[in-house]
Amino acid sequence: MDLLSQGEGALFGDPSSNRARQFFADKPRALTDKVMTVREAVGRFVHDGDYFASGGFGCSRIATSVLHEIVRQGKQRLQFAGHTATHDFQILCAGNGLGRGATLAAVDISYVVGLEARGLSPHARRVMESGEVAFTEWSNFTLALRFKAAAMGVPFLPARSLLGTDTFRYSAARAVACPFTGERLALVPALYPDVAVLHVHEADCHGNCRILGTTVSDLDIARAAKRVVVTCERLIPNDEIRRDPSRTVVPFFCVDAVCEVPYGSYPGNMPYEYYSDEEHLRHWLAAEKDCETYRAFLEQYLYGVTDFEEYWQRCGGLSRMQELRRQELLLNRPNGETG
Amino acid sequence: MDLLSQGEGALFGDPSSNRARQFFADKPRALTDKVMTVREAVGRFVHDGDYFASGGFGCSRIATSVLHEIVRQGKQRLQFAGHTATHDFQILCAGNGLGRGATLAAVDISYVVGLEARGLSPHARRVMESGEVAFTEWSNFTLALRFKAAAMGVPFLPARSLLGTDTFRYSAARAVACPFTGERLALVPALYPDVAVLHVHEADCHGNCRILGTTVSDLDIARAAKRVVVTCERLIPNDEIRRDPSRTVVPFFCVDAVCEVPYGSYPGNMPYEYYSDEEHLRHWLAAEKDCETYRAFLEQYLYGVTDFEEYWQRCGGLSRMQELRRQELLLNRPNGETG
Amino acid sequence: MSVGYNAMELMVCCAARLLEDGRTAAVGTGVPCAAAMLAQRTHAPNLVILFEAGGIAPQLPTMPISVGDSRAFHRAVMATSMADIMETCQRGLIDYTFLGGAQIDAYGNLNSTQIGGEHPRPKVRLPGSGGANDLASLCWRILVVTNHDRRRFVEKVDFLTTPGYLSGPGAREAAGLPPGSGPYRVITDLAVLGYDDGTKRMRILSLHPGVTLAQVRAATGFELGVREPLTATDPPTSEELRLLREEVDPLRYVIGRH
Amino acid sequence: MSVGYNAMELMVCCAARLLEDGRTAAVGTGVPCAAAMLAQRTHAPNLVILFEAGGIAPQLPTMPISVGDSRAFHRAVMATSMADIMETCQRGLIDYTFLGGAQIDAYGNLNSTQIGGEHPRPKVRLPGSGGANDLASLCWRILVVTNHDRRRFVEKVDFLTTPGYLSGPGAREAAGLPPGSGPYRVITDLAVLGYDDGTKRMRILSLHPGVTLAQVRAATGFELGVREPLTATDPPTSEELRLLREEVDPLRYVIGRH
Repeated sequence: MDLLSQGEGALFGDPSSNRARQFFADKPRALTDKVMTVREAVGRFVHDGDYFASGGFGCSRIATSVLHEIVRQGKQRLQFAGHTATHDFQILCAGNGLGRGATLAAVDISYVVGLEARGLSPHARRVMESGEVAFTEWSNFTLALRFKAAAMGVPFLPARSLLGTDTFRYSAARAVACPFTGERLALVPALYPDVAVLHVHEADCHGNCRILGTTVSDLDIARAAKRVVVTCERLIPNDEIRRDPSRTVVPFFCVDAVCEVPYGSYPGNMPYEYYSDEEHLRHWLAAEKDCETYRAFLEQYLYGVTDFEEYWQRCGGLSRMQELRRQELLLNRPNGETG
Repeated sequence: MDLLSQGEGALFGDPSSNRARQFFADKPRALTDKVMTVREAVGRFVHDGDYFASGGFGCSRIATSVLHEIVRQGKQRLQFAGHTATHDFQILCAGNGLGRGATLAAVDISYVVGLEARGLSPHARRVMESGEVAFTEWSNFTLALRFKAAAMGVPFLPARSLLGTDTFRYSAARAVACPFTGERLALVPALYPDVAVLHVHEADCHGNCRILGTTVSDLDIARAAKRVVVTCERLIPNDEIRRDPSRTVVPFFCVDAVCEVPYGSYPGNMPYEYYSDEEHLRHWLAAEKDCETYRAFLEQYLYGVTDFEEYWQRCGGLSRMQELRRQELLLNRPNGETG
Repeated sequence: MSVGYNAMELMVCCAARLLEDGRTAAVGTGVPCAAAMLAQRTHAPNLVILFEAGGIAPQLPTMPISVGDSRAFHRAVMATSMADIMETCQRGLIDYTFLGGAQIDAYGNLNSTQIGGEHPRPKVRLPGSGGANDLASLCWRILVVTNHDRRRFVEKVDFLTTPGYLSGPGAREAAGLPPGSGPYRVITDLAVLGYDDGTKRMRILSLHPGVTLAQVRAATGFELGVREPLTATDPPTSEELRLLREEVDPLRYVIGRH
Repeated sequence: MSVGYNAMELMVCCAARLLEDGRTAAVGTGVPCAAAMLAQRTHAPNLVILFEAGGIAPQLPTMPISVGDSRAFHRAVMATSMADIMETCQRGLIDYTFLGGAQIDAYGNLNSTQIGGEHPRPKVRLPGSGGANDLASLCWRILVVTNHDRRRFVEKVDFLTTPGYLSGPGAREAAGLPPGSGPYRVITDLAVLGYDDGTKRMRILSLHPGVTLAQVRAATGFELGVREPLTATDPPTSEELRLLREEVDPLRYVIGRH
């Protein structure tokens, strides 16, 4: 199994499963009560310089409240996994290039600055073109596999993508021949984030979580990360978790903090709960075009509010949330629910 | 990533992901109706000489009806993954050493001949000590990883077990140093069974499956195998599957046949449905002690019945199934439900 | 464009026709999604759609905005993980994928990472691979739907984000990509293009109604062959247009962009 | 054995006492399960039990017959896959595991594969590793509960199924097994044994009431050291016995086997 070639990208984080084991050896495992506020969770578990990962899919089932709080608390020099990142990345980029230091120092890129069908983020582009953020290239699957390797407790996993491209060349992957078949493979190193955040539908006070709909990479991220902050739409009793253990997708011993945050994925979509607020997202995107406008926008919606509830109150409050719920559940049809 | 050492065990099956891809390229993917009888499914999808894998955990959520049918149809020279195999292995061994040829030709062993707390199977020992069955050693996790490698479409996965033992020496694993960290790892080759069988709680006619309780290795086995026969306690409408897609654990395109087999894991346990029939299992074990007694036992319960329903009718019929259901749901307590 | 339909409608119809019944397609939002939905309503009722965020065989009530939003698994048969979808591609079960990019070269290689500059200091930073590199590596047939101009159809992509045939015949296999997979068709506002079996270079299969060969070559930054006999693209049928406008995209999210 | 308890009851109590509160234990059926349940009812209410088939933190209504049966995830917080449990061990989150075997040597290596003969032609075929090799490789501390006799405690195991300290100091690490993991305690019907930090060989920590050092050595097929001062095992307390008999194993599945 000779090393055939290797990417020249920087490897952020430590893929050693031995060193990760030393951390996990001391991670608390008891069924204790971990409920706290988002402010406390970010204060205790997100440290300057951490490697940070975020669940969901860019603008679906994202932990917006934690992302805002990270920027609001002025966390600095984070490394970040830009795995299908869209609005989550937009939020983090608000901590760079606007006179408050640099929230982001390095990014493992699979997808950033883009907002899928919504366009490109002008401010994220400014940040990524500034030279102040280091980055290495990956793809969605290989970044997902890096989390999976860490979740499995091994230092790498093999994949059949990346090969032959500049994405490989500027990654930190390596190519080998399979010792069993001779097939050429890309090996991707494990990614153990220092801290990760997920937004889920339901969790008990210990951190046992339920997610409805697609799980993207959340199950692997929860297991890969050294510390995990979970926000949930609803706290539920441990008894309800135990009533149907097949529905639990993240076990409590992965989780360090549980925060109950209704509408926690707003303005992103939360499956079965509320659709994305396309109007607010357009407003956000438009505000980014000019730095002064963006500073004022952030002052109004992020720095000038004390918590996440105040944010969504400023975005239309309960009646807006009800409208987004109607859109999600297609209750407005046939008039077109995303107009 | 030098090859540091390698097991001397035979590698059954082909770990090449390229050749597996060629098979999967032509596997049908449409949402067609795949409902058929167990007899038809075994006749069409299990061939002499196939590599065969079986879901569940030995005596829990096993596809007993298919295992019986394989022996009843006299399938020959199967290769088998003895992954936490107990009663399932007992059934397959009934096809060896009793004058009907050899159902089993080779076994990847993690756990065979044992029946956990129930003892050892005398007939399985006779078969495995006869020299007529080839075998290679593995462990539960590494055999699970071999399925997972195939499910992922890669020719191997790394693990941190097996190393340093005779289990490694008589396996077909290989040891390498991680190219990222230098950590020594065992690599285990992908295992793509030719055919696999699973017993699940609910499936629609296309093969979308729901399982309650622990999933053991079933999700990986379903994806790894080239052909999959599913038996289910209950057929449900496709509409019910679509009502809650988060509950589907095996997608239809993995599945070739769907058979509705109530009590299909009997005499094994089916979570939330019925407990194992310890009395019948003791009877089975006792019958194995002597080959003549065992032939008569198999004549009565396996060869002399036309289908699985006739088998459980001979084991006590509906009233016995009701009793096992009461045991499973703890309705007999506090008098002790497994007496 | 002729009266009766616009370029986007023609592109969606061309893409839909290429999808065989009973096959699987990993699609994104927009044109690919519209094409798959149209195919299901015409010749391919058993076409199975998958979205990389985890939706399998959804019954789409409307166009998803994101491949990760809840529309992308509406009444799906399964809502799973991204790794499960990608691994299904890696096992060889997914036939088609649709990709795009800021640049494409004669071998179907795509760039969606950066324009100008040297990595890591781009002139313009684009999103990066996302799932494109994976889908192009792991699915059997890659389709590209894009507008046709010289900025896009270039001799050499500034950054090879996503593999086409790489440097030509045998290059995918030599790199370790699965044998038998690769670029299949490119559908533009001017033509339908394929690849020469021998050289693996892009070539024109059919010209859209009213488009000349010279026009396509002028819009292409590399030498472009032709499969003889060069045919004309069939215009959308009235039934295709009706389904597209009434059922697939009544709010004109996709077909309104032209 | 003294009046008031049998050897199995003493072994279960010894095993239970070794399990620290707030830790995780991957257990099997029988003694390990009884020990973990007793620990939860005495000093370790926050001990978390896992079963390799996928049950996490169940509230056991009775002893499971199989680690895969539905009792093993009764009112669990999660019912997952075997790979998920094993990967949790591999990540380093599981503190204890309980194993057994037909043979054990001075380094805690276990044989559960075959007795006599040469692989692949055994005199007696045993089940094989099952999950034992994995749990012994991946959990931090291995506990063994077994009867004590010369057939079991051997100079060299016929087949090294499951790793103890292999050939001695540094051997696990050299083989690639996770540093810091390894054999911890052996609880028999005669004594509680541990391992010498320097030599990694088994040694006696305490003798059960009424058992002599000579008796233990006579029942052991290898040279067996002693940790000084050699103590006597504390007999079960009346509260331990009450919990064990009334709550943990009222049907005497485990404690009836002695």
